[in-house]
Amino acid sequence: MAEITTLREAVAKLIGDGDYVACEGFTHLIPFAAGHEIIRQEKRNLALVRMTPDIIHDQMIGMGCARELTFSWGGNPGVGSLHRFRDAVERGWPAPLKLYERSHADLANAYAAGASGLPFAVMRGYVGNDLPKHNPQIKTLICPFTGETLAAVPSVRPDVAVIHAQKADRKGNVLIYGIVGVQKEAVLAAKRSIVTVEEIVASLDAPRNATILPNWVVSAVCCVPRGARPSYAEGYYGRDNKFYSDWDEIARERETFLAWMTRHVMSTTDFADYERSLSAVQPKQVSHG
Amino acid sequence: MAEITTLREAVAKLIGDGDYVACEGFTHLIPFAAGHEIIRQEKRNLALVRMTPDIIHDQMIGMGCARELTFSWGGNPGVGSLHRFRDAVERGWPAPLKLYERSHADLANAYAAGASGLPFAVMRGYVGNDLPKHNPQIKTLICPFTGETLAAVPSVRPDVAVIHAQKADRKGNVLIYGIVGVQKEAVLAAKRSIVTVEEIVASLDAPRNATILPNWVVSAVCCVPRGARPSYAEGYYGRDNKFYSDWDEIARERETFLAWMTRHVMSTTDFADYERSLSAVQPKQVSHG
Amino acid sequence: MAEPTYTADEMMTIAASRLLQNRMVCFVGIGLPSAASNLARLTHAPEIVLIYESGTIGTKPDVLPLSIGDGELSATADTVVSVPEMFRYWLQGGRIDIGFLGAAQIDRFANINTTVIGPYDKPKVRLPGAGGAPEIAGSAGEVFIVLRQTARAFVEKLDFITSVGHLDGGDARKRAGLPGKGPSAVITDLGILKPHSTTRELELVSLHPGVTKEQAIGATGWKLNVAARLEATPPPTKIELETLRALHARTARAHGSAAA
Amino acid sequence: MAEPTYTADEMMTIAASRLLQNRMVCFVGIGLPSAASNLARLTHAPEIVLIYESGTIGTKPDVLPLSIGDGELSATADTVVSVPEMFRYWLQGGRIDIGFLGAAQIDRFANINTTVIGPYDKPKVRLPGAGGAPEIAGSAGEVFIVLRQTARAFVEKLDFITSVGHLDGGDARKRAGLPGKGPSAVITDLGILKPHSTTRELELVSLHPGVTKEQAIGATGWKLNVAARLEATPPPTKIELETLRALHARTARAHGSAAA
Repeated sequence: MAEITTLREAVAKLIGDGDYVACEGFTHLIPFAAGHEIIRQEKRNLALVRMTPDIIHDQMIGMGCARELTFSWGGNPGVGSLHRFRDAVERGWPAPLKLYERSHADLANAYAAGASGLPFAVMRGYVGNDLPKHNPQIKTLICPFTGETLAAVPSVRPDVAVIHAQKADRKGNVLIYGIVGVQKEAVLAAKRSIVTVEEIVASLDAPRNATILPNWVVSAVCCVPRGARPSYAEGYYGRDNKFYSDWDEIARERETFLAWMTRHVMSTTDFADYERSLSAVQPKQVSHG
Repeated sequence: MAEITTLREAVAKLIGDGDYVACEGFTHLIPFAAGHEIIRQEKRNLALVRMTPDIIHDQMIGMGCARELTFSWGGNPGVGSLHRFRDAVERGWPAPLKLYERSHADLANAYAAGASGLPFAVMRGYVGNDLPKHNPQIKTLICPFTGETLAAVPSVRPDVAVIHAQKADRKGNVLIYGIVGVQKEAVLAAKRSIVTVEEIVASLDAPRNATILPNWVVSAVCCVPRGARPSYAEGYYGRDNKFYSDWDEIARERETFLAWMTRHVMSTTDFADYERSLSAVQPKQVSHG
Repeated sequence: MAEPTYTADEMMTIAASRLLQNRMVCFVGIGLPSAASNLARLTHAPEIVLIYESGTIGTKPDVLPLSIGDGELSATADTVVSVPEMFRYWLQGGRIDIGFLGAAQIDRFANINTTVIGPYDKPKVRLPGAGGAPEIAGSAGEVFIVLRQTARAFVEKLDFITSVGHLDGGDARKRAGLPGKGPSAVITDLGILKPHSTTRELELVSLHPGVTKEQAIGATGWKLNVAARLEATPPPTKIELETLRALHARTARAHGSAAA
Repeated sequence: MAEPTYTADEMMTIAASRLLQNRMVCFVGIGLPSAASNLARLTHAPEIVLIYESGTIGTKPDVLPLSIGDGELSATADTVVSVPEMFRYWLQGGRIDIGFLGAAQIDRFANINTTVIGPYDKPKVRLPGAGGAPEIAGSAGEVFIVLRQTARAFVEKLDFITSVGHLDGGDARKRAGLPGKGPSAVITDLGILKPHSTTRELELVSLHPGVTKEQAIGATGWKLNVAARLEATPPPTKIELETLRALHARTARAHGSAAA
């Protein structure tokens, strides 16, 4: 049953060192505030999984939270590389990062299989592809009806799923709309879950077949307005594209990265404090203040 | 690309004798008008599939349209048996009916696998159950990761899917809401599809993540107001429970069944005419006129 | 004692409803399980989560549905999902505490038949079939079963196993790899049966008021074991009875016919 | 001739857009494919159905998305589905006519690398990885690929096959059991390449205005075959160019920075 609590308490209580952690969001609703709190609390040795690791994963990897990453596309969308991710993969800084690389179709199926309580998913994919040579998790099986060879991939069943959503009601029922990605599957596949939301309301007033996570499948609901920034929350604020392009310069060198993280994340107490810290540097950057 | 046409033309053009036909609806939005048109056009030798065959399947079976039925629950909900179904199974009247019996979880997975272009679905089920002894389609496979034995069931991929929905726009895009059942999966799993709708509107005005069938996955859209009766259409009319309980008496004997079908279905030209015929008999039955 | 009078069916429904606890997540079969579940929700378990296989989650119907997909279920639900999602993410996903089933026939290990009486290929009676029950029986955390107790329904040997109980007893479920614990209570119009702690054979643990041990044994097609400490089911309270009757009356009015 | 001047990138995008026909169902990659697809929609193919892997179906963005899941895609879509549904029901389900991909590297059989330059375990350059491309390349009815033509991108041998084209040529795709027909056109800033009818090796079939055969050959890391009948790509029309530039200008204004 969802507890409505602070993000600090939720991360302290629900995420342990060494956990298998899915922070999901497909461009939309990326849980930045929760990622920062993981960094702030110096979680270590995490096995991270995300279809599209971007800046928040660059930050967690660069700050030494991760030992491995399961993913299907890692980059700064529309901008270029993730420098901290590449530094970890190419030069082992600040620590080696073991990769389990898969495709979007694979991970989407694998989350759905996890949510379905199955140990694996079946899909048509990976034919002629080099990924199975480097990821022993990708296997094949034979259809017992047609004899066709199909790909068999292990479910994703994380210890903790972390997502951001538009709103929750006072009982902790969560509503997500717009690009919903794999967030529902991630929460249902995980043992525990943290959902940050833009606001907590008296009633969700959701349309009939809306994407709802009932309070009894969520561990903690935390009200963190703008908690997806620089990503966006449909109905609340747009994507801060400038932040994404600025990040390229900040993260390119280890020193500038560490200085930025120390100043804005490690030296701040929560996401609101982080936002104040950021806006003090960039008073004109109205969009991300 | 969906053609907006009459139900008579759609059934004539899209359903052939011997076809594998899914008419779906889970209590809600059952395509009665389309089922009547299949009977009226004397389609023969159909392989029918439906999770919950009820009165409309009782009618198709009793009128000799079907050679086989794949199903998971066959009855008159809240009332009792389907007498025409039982007569076909128990006494081969009007023709023997070959049964492929499965469970709801199986058929739901099998439609989803069909929609996903897969030859089979994997599920946890049927352990200790007698159905696999009588349905050779139900097999097992071994998880290549855990060694667990799971059930493997063939996809449902019909020639034609037939459903009823609330509305379509003038381009043939379809909106379904409320209890959506397996209708989306049935349409996506099928080679061709017929969708009857309550009304055709200028704009669907659907909420963001609504269940929509774009016009390019539907073959024919037919405007048939009240076309789900005696089932119901959320937002339009309620379930005609009296018709369901009356049906028990009508269908109990072959003679009363045939007389009723001849008078109200075979002697009428379309669903509106059927409704007029019905209301002439039961002037007081406001709910199903 | 000025106890209100009540029918055996009312006692059965009320006894079943008492086993449901607040905040449990309950996957509800149509008919008797639906009445008992909603009675629990309207009395001692206001936050029970009721789920029907039609895809309605957290539904709070004001009247009982006649069918598993009535509009009343959809209109009062927290959300409505597709049927494939219901069986994949919610049932097989291990999200259900209690599966609540009816049955046509049951055996001593609480295996259920809802498929055929007689041989499958030449049935004496063709029943509706499996529906969602096989996987509810397999995957729900535990299972309650509610049906009227007669020697025709409580049989020595089932003609067909549609939904597994404790298979042939003992740790058979565990050995078969079934995720849920299986049936933990069978509630009838005569009393309550529960599986023995090691053999998993059903034994009579409670008798409803006015029912004798001999009646229950006589209404069972196998030699029914009786628990060493046989309890007496408390009679319906005034609130339970009034709530149930009001529910049935509302249902009858809404459906324009006799109540279920 | 008073032809308007234009860049090689503009010619590439316009040439790519012309291959898309009205009412096609197109699964669109971000970047160059997205610009070409939306240009087609805004010019000759108003009813083209654009699908992005974020779950947006039938989207009609007024400005180009920077990322695959921008709000602009969601707000203008016919419907938005989950990412698992997108890959299961819509792509693997065989509903896509055209998969439209970009690439970092390509070989003579239109196999694509977007994973690493150098050895996988010790990469010289770590690229973003597969994303949705492998299964788009496998399952879409056919595939268009758009990328700038250089000897570093058009290589003799890929360091990594991320998404299959025609494998090692001939009927290799069919033998491998891949459902889609694979790449049918590669559109570059120099011209258009198509697979040979039997060998499936890419050959140059069209040159953009002002580009020589030798330039195209020089920008290819393998010995590029040239079709017997080499065509000349018609230059951009005024409408194409104005529409593309207006689209980029709107995009730049909306994103508050330089256009993609």
